[in-house]
Amino acid sequence: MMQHLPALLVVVPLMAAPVAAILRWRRAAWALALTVSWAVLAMAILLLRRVLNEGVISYFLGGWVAPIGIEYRIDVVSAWVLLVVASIGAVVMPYARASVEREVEPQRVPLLYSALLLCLTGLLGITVTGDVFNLFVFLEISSISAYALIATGPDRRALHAAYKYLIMGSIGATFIVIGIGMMYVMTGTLNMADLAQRLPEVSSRTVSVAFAFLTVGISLKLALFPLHLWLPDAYTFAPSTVTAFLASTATKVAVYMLVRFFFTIFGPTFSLEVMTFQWVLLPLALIAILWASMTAIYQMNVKRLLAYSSVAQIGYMALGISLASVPGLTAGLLHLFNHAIMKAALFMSMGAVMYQVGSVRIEAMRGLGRKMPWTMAAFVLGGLSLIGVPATVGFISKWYLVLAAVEAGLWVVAVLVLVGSLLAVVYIWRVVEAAYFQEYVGEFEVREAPLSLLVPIWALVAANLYFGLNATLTAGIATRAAELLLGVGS
Amino acid sequence: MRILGLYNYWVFVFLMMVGFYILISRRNLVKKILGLNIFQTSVFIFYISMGKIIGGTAPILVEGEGEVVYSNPLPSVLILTAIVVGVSTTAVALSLVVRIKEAYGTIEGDEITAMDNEMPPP
Amino acid sequence: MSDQVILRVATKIIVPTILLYALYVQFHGDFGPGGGFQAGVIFAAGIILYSLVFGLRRTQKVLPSWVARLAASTGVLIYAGTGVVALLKGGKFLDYSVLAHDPEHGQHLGILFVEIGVMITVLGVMITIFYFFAARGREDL
Amino acid sequence: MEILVDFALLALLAVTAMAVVRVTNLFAAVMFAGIYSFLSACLFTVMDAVDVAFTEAAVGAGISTVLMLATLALVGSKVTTPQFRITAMSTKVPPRRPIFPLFVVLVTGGILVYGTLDMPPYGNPDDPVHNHVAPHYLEESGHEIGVPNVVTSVLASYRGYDTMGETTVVFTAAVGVMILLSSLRGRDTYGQEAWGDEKVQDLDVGFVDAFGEEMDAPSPKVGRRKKRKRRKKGGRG
Repeated sequence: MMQHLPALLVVVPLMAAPVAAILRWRRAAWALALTVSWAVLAMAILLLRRVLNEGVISYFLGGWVAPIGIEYRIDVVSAWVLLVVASIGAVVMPYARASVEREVEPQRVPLLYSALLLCLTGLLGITVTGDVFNLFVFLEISSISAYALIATGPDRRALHAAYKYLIMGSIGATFIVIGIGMMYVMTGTLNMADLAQRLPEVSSRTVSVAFAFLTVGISLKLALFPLHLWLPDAYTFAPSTVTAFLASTATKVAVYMLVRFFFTIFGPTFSLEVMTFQWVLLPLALIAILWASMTAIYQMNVKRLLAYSSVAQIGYMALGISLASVPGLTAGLLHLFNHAIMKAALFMSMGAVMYQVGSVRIEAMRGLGRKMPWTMAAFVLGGLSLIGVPATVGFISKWYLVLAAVEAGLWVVAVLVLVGSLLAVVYIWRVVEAAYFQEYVGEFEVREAPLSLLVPIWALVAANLYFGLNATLTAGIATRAAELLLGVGS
Repeated sequence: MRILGLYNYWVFVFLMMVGFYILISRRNLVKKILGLNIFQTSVFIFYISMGKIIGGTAPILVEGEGEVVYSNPLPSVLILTAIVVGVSTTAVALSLVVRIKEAYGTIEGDEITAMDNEMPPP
Repeated sequence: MSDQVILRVATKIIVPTILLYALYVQFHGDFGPGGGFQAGVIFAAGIILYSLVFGLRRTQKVLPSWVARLAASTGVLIYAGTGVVALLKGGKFLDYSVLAHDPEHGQHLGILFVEIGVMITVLGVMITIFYFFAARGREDL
Repeated sequence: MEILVDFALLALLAVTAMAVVRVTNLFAAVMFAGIYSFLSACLFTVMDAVDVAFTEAAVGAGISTVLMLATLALVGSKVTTPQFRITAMSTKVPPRRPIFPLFVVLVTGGILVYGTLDMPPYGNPDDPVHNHVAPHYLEESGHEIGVPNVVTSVLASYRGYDTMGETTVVFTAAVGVMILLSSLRGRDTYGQEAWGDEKVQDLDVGFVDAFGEEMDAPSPKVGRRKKRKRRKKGGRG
């Protein structure tokens, strides 16, 4: 069975989704989703171990050898992203039950789990596939389910947010299809490895245009500044569980796609020297960091604040990629993991506040430091990580990023990264100030969130601290992945 | 001949531009979806154009005849998938429009934005 | 529209033909254009036509909403299940060659199954979507 | 001859697409979009993609149009004129000048045209697309799969996994539509207080309740009938 893991990883949640959709009991649908998400995590860990020991795993679906059929191809980069997606899935699912019951109408709950599983399937499928068109198909599975998931939010603005996301997302997907078509028309193949071999021979205006379309399409999905317009609304109005899940997986997988196309398919030589994408990406990333962090400061809704912070954090990842050196890419890939666990912890603690208080506006945070000590402590630790305080994962990624910038001789960039951290201090402080230095003024008795919410949150916080203190494992894998992408080292 | 050879692709570009224009300039939510459909269909035309061989025939194997040129089956397969994806997106988008109409009473994008802005911030 | 005699009679003749044609498209897909997806859509179109003329309630007596919903799920499971069976029989996922004694026969069998899966899902999905849209408009506004 | 038909169809497509842009009535626009789909189906036939043509005719001109019309029946088909409109909030919305969208579209189109310049010409058998993977399908599928329609072989076997993904996408659409349209109608809420505990009880209908003997709406809603039934039972909330 071990040799079939790449396929099973995607097929198990895929088959669970239709079952969840016809289940009558909400609890049963949840239990199924939970079991599946843990099974997926186990498989992802096994795969990562195998990849680290044995190198690239290739799996020919249907038994048809690569360019003829579809190939699943897992290297260190994809195994790493797989781990991120799978672990977030595994932590969000136990959290989901209580939170979803509170925020989503009961008759939609089994369907919501089905959609969550489909979204997970899509994201996993994108990550393991070695075929560009297959990537598009799974991208659409994850996107369409994400549109529906966002629309389940309790406010009517969730509908408008989902619609806007749908339009932007479909434009992005169609651009990606155009890009794939242009690569195909020049090479006659859809397999990534095969494309990587054949593209340099046919380098031409068409290939450059394909590159441009793919970049724009993926940036739309990635919410890279200035194509991020759909993100704040979508994250604000979606149910807390959905926000936590999407914020820490969907954009990460989009980063993966970007890296995959830039470095594996087009190759560093073409991307860096012919298209010089780094000089487009670098300024955009910097603007994203500064502008989004400043916008976050003025938000009155903490979910929205965190959403803008996500745009800024995506900027950090893009910055790491744009440096296009081993330390830069390491920083980008490391931040991918680190940001996933800290943002999930932050959004989930806001979900816990939503559960008990019914609002996530800053005013609603007043005095919660004493009323919900565990939840707010988790928020503070997550916030410290976001700022990049030592002993948290945020510090590790910032450290690598600054190192990479200095190594590239870009002192300004290193300084701006630190400025971004200072801005993060300001917006996190606003919440902390309300929670710890103001009195609770509400009429209702507010209690600590139930354990089913707290345990997943604290699991993430623990991971935040553990990998902040002991980064050898994560940084080691990220470095290997970066070396693989740039074609240096092993 | 060079111009003729690219005619199909240029019409694809034109149709794509029309669809894309509807998509980003119109404020009516249903109209936007129509634009999306035209946009996507233009891409289908692009793919199918690249699979065609002049003088070829549909890729359904005929036995016993030696020299038959078949057009490329792969773009057809890809586009079959893309059509299905397109209609799925359309269905979800339309149900969103129905819900938006019920919740807001209008399907004009800018009116909805105005109403969003007048609501208490979340 | 159920008071229109011509419509009713015509529909009664046309709908079975459409359904039969859907099956033809399904099983002739190996030799000519067609296959599970097209067949599912045509089948669903037949049901939709019936419900336009005879009303939703009568249609749902023939094909209740939960059946359509179940079909949508079942089709996906049939498709993926075919892959899993292949996997259990020692091939790769979706490798039909191992389904029967000789590979070509196995391929035929596999294609048959997956096309049926596609058809069931598509007809289930299309009918479900139509029911939901129709029910939304019809109820007490 | 083929080329002439091709040219004519493409020209018609362009005209129809422009019509969709210009028409203000949504019903007319939907009809034009249907025609557009149908024309593209014809074009696909000319270009030897019969399966695609079949699907486009069934889906684009069929199901899509039906869904669009069903939506229009629910939302109305009038588009307010683009000039001065009074919105529901009675704020005047100035007509947005479409210069920016036009600019974006022109740039995108320009880049694409630039990209087509190096493309291999249309319909030439020496193009890379016809010489790399596709020949395997055409030459080998006869004995590897044994199905005359190569498109079916590729769809169901060589790239069968894509088709499984496609089936899943369709299923996802159903899940999406069910999630969206199984909600209460006209709910206009600002927070989670939208449904009290009692309502939750009422809503808690599973399969059998919702789709029981007397078929009603497919979406479990708080229908009048159901409330009456519950009252008869004495209610359990």
